[in-house]
Amino acid sequence: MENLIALLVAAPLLGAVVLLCGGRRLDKAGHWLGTLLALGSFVVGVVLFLDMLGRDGEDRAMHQHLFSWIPVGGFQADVAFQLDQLSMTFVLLITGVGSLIHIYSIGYMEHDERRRRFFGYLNLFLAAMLILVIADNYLLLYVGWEGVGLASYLLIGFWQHKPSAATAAKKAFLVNRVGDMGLSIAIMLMFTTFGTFAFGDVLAATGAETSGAAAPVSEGKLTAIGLMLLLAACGKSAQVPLQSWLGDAMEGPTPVSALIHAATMVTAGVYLITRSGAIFNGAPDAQLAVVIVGAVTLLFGAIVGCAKDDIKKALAGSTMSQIGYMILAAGLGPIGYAFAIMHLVTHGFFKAGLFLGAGSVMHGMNDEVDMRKYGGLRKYMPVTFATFGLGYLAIIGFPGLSGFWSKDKIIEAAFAYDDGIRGWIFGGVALLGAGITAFYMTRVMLMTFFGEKRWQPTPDPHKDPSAEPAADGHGGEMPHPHESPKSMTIPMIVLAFGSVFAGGLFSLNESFVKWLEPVTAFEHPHPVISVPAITGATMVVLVIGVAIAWFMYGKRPVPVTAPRGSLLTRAARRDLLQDDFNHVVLVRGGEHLTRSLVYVDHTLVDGVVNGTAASFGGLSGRLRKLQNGYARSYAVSMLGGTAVLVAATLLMRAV
Amino acid sequence: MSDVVNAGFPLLTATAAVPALGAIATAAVPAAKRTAAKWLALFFSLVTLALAVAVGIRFNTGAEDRYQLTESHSWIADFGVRYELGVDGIGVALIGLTALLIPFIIVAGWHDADPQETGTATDSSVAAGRWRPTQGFFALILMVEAMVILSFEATDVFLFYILFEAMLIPMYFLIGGFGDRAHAGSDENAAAQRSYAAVKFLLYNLVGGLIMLAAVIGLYVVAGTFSLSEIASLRASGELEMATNTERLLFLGFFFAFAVKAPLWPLHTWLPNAMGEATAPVAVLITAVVDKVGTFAMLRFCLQLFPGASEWATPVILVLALISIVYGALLAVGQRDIKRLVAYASISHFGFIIMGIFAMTTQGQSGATLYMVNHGISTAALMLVAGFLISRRGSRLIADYGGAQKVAPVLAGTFLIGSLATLSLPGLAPFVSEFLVLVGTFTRYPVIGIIATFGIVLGALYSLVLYQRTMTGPVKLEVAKMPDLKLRELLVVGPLIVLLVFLGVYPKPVTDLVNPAVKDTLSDVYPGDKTPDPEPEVAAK
Amino acid sequence: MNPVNYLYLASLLFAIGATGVLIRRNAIVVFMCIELMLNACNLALVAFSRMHGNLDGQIIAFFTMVVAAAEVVVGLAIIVSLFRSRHSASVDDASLMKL
Amino acid sequence: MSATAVHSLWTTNGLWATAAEPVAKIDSPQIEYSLIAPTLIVIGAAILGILIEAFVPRKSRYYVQLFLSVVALVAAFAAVVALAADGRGTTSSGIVAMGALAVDGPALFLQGTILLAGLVAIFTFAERRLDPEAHGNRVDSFAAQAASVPGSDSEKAAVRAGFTTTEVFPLALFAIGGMLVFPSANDLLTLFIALEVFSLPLYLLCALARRKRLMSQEAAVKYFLLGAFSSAFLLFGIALLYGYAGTVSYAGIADVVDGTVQNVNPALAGTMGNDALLLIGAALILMGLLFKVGAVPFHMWTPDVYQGAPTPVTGFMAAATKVAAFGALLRLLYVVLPGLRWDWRPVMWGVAIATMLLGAIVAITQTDIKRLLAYSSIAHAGFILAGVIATTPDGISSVLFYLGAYSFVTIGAFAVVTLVRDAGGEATHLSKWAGLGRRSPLVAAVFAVFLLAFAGIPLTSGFAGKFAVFKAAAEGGAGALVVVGVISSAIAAFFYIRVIVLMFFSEPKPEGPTVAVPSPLTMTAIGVGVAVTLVLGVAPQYFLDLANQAGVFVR
Repeated sequence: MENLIALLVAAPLLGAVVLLCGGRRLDKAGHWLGTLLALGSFVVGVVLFLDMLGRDGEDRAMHQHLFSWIPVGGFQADVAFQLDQLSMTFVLLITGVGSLIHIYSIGYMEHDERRRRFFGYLNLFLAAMLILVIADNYLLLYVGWEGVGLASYLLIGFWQHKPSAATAAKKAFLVNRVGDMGLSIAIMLMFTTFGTFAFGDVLAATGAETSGAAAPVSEGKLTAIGLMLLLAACGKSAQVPLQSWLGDAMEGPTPVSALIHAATMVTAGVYLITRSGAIFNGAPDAQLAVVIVGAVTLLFGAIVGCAKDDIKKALAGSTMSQIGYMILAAGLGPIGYAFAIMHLVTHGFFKAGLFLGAGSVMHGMNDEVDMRKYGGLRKYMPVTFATFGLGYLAIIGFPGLSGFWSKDKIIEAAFAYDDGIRGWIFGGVALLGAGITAFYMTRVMLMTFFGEKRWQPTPDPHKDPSAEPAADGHGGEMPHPHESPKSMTIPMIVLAFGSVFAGGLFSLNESFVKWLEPVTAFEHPHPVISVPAITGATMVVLVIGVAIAWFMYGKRPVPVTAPRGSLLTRAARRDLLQDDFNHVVLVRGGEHLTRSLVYVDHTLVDGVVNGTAASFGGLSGRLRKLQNGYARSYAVSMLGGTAVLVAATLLMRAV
Repeated sequence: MSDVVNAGFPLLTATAAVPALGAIATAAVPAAKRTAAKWLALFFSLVTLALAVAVGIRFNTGAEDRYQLTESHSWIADFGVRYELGVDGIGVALIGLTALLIPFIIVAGWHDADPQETGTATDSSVAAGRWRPTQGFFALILMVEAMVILSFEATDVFLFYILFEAMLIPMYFLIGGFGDRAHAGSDENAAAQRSYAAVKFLLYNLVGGLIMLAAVIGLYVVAGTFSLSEIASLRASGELEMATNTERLLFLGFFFAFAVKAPLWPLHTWLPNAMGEATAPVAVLITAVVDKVGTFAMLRFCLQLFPGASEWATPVILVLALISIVYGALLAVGQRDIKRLVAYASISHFGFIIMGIFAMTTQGQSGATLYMVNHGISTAALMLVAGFLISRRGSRLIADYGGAQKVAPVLAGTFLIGSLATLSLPGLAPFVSEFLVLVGTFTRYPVIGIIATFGIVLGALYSLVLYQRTMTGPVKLEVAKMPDLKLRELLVVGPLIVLLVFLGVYPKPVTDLVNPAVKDTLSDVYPGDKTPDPEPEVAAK
Repeated sequence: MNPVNYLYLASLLFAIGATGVLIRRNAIVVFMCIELMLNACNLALVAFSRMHGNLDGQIIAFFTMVVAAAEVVVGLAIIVSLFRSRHSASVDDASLMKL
Repeated sequence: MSATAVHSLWTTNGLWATAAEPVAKIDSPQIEYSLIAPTLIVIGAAILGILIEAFVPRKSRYYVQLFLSVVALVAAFAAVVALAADGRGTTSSGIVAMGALAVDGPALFLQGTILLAGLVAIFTFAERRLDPEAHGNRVDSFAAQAASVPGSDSEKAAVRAGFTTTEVFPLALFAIGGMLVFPSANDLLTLFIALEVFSLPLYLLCALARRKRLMSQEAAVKYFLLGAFSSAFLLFGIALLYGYAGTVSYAGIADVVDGTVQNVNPALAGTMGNDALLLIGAALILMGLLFKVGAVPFHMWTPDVYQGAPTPVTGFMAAATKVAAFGALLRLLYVVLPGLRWDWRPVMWGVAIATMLLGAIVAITQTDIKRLLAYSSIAHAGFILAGVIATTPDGISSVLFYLGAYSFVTIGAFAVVTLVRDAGGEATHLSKWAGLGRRSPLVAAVFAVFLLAFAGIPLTSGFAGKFAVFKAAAEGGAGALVVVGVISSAIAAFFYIRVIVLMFFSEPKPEGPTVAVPSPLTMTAIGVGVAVTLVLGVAPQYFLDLANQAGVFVR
């Protein structure tokens, strides 16, 4: 069985290599090959899953050691895989949703002449993401970590001829690199502290520490490692302060947004923190930091989501905030890990579904993304409407749907952070977030599918007509919305099912928690107020949120051009000025720095050398003058020289 | 060990002699037979590669004696100079790198030295065929290869010094004589800049070399011999007593020369000019092959001859290396010229190498050695593709490009992989070495290690900015008709990329080769068998 | 008489000759000054020879005269040819080559 | 005065004691002719050359003279080799000719070097293919008739008549003869005579250029006046030393200086105490030799004379004179004045440093190739001085080696200069050398080799020599000198490189100079230069051994 693990990665990797090196002759069948390999990987995953279920909780984890990677002295890095319940959860999510989105893309990218490459990139992403989640040491995880970064870079910038896309891709990669810095520093710290960075050893060592046993590691070290890991998570999962790239990442094709920037990659941070639970358990301060980051992002994303008119950006904001929930949960320790992962999975379903829905809408609307130019689409694309609606209900946590189960648990856990003020604060934040979520999702729903048509002829000036091949030949016409082809709707339906039932399924006598317990450990949260009260409160804020949204966008007609809006709204439209800050401080500052350095290098560093050369030249020129051609002056110098010679000799004797 | 081991076929000598002969043969080819000269040069470089492989096979990683395949003959007894050769793992790795890259350089520069129709063609002597640039070009490349390989093999300080200096001359003619034709500005302007770059290169390195000469003489006065092995035995038997200050002065003399060659901030300014003005293959020759002699020499000579002084100087050198890393990266961001950008990137990378060497840990030095190899390959890949790009558009300015990805996807793809290697993406070779260097530094000097980690962000910055500006965005008019990579060019880039991936996934062969040598070097600096690597707080289970 | 005085005299003559070389322009005169210096040397030699009571100094003096004669031959030849081609025997005019 | 006192001139220490009672007969001085054969051969050939000038018809003079000089030089060299083989340089070296000459290692080594250099130089003297034929007869680089006024009818007539100044051969032979004596002179008188014997012919040779005669004559005048001036100082120094020691033989003076002299007579006792005599005298003699070496501040004649003299003569002077002068300098410092080491070493330090730096720095801005080489020769004098100062056997041998290596590079370089010509004769202005590498890669490459040797790039003789000298200096405790030397070589490298850049990397000018195809004579000269440069660069061991064996002065 173990030997199958490598196959998980091998299949999509093969696909990537073949598709990217294969050349044009693969254009015909490339997308099918890619999809098949993704599905194959999924099948392998399922097989392993069933095999895993066959064994009982403790020895479910599987290992496969391939070869020794970097052996240098004490530094022993291996290419080895570890498949335990946590990894398995991710494997299924990634390959499952991944396959669906492959299928979806077949239709969505139909008119793109570079579809083969697109699928190659998708397979590359799958491979990298799988390496990330089944690596058995941090360095190999790092490989996957940057691998998904690369895939995301390639896919965001897939339409490279759009400068905006290229810039967004670069931005994403750079911001992620900042996070990766954290990860590599964390690995170095682990190496210096434990002499290794394999999950087993590190976590065992820290585990021993936390249980007060032998081999004590200073809490400070653990905190440092924890914070560095958090930095990494922030980068990958678009958490404040490294969240700025996610919004721009929406430049990529919609399936990419669905798979990478909603369902899987952006959740890698959550995986990292959960995986490193033992370390965080030993470092409460680091945990607090995690919780704060989660809480802040939760609100940040939600607020941004409220203000965006671009449907994908609105969803991106929501993604941010949902991941905020997960991070928050992961920061809570054993009471949160399981719920974080659970929300991660359910979110994977409904957010992917929502994005695919959005994609379907855009597909029908000549790639219009401005929700103010939608309206009343429910008649024209019923399937999209239905699936999108279910996803909507799921995310706002409508009772009985997936989001309800997972998010409420997180809110409870937040209230249980500790039985003091903290519990109230973070519980309150989580609760508030639920309300805002309800508001902005309702807003999206209303603006898109209800109200009167506000369609505009495409293309509108600030968009490159040839931006998406689907728009070819539609230039300047009124959109005529239509339901998308089967290849696109089926995945949406499947995901809709997931977003409806997954949560309930997981919560049946806590099956999911039990499933994860051997890996993450689990304690029952003890909230500061009773659980029913929390549920009730959640329902209340939910209703309030929906109501406000209905009053603003349901009752009143939605203006096609956005009103100026309040200060907060305007700030939120610009990602709460975070980008402006980056631009002013980092970009401008950087440019000035480099420019001045270039100057310094040329004038100072180089100048010094050239200066010496020049000064020698000048000296030479002056000494030359002594050679004035007059024999008698030569004689003078001779006589003088002799005098000096004699004097010196006598002097030598004198002293 | 000196006299006993001359048994068997002098493989090391042969490895250096073959390209030397090749140089002579190539130079002798009559003017009309330009193509023949090219093939001849390629043939000899391939034979050299085969011999290098043979060296790698004959080299026994397990053996306990430090230098293998040794040869030793008396040469200038009066100066105490012997013709002593021998390789350790590091030497083997670098010889391999050199022998590997030269064929690619030759193929990549296939047409770089064809006489131009304009310019000198009118000159009578050209018609008379006395002026044979093509033959000269390839002959010089082979000559450089011979000297570099021999300098990796030399275990006699004087012999090394001679090669270290002598290799400047052919390099000088390569830079000054065969400039990049894609030059902004008039021809004479180009010629002026080119000879400026060549002279700058030569003078910087000559001054470094002369200062080293003083130190070499000083070493002889102190030690009375130039043979590494003898010096080692003298030190072991305690007969060699260097006064602390003497040792430090001598160390500085040596290190200065190597730091110029490497190049280390602030002695770096010759590199951008040289790489900018030279043709892409020659630029690769400079940064991927010749400069490695500098870093190699730090490892082989500075640490072995002056362990105490090396340890004494470490903090300063580490700081300089750190500056090189950040400074080089920042300047790379600020460049307008593709090749200068790559040059500054190389400066940043040399910073990493030097930092790894002087971190004085197993990881650091193994990483540094690995880095030399990987940097050689990755820079070669990036620079050569850049050269192909430049040769198509006839300009080195980044601003003149844009959207090339759409018209020449293969070229763009290879260029991207090159860039990714430069920013040391995991899975590609440079990542392994860079991470090893960082870890090795971090274990001993955490702060420096952390600051150096910023380098990976900056690396990503300049690599991606370069890719974005040249390859993406709307297609520029001049770029629109740009052809994709030809077969010859693909043959150059393809193998390099395969190597990058292979060494990124499975570097074990190289690390196994290098580790023992590094252990020996470290045991020079830290006498006794205690490992210099700091122990982790917690013993892993 | 104290032989040292001869030495002083010789030195004086030598100095005079040297000064002449420096201040006179005419090549011939300059050359004569050099001859004066040589003769100063001769005086010194002879004086010392007398002091030490061996003849080495005097012999050298004779040789010096011969050498001086030879120098005259060569020197005049050169100076004359220079004079004929420039119509001036001034050393300062002969300054084509400088810097 | 008794006749025996005359004797005392030829003997190492005055026979004052025996001079009292009268002697019956003068025993004739005993001369070991075989041991001074080289000198005798050359001088004899020179005298024969004069007779040839007198009696052989003009047509055939050139060939006869050339033949004679070559034969003489070869024979002399053979004699030197024979002596060396006979162990005269090492085991059985000794003082000959009644103490006038020393036959020892340095002497023989330098004589050999001078003879070879002279031979090569004679080849360049005899070159007659470079200048275009004048009125159907080949011409060399010497004036048709030195006596005739430049541009005058008589000159034209002389040219038309196809006159050639074949006197150059005997003159050169005389000079060489003097140079052979100079480094082996073992008393001050011989030193002085030898100096004059090789200087006077050189003055004349300088004046004999065929082209640019005004400059040539100016060079001669300057060289002559300054040379005579310096030799006056030398002579005064000799007088003072004689006054101090009461003898002119090196050994005798050394004894007095060291205070190891036997039978001190009252007069000597009086002067011995007077260090001023000794020091001033020594300083003046040093000055005279440093002038010939071309050391700062006695260097100023060098550029002008090198530029004005006919190029073959310049090469000859630059090589042979330096060798001879350094030989004499070595002997003086190591045999006569070792006792004064602590007095002259600091002074020489200063001179060496000044020479190295000034030579290198001023050369940077030179525009005439011959002046450039002149300044470079000054810088090299500085390097050699560093070896002289070492005052160790290594120092001696390193200097000997350096001189050998340097002289051939120099002659070769100047020989190349004679090849690059335009309408006005040799094109010595640097700007005209632009793009030479394109026009005639071979010549440019050869010149580049010489320049690299001057710059001391490894694998050339220049590097081996420089290394030997610096090594000796460092071991002799003159580390600082080595550093200065290294710095100045760095500066010097700059202008050598500049010339190479000019030749190879700059576009040739349309009206640039042409490269004349020389006769086998010059080819040999250049070929020998290149060969020696490379051999001494790659495998110097044999010659280093030679220099080592030769590195001991007899006293």
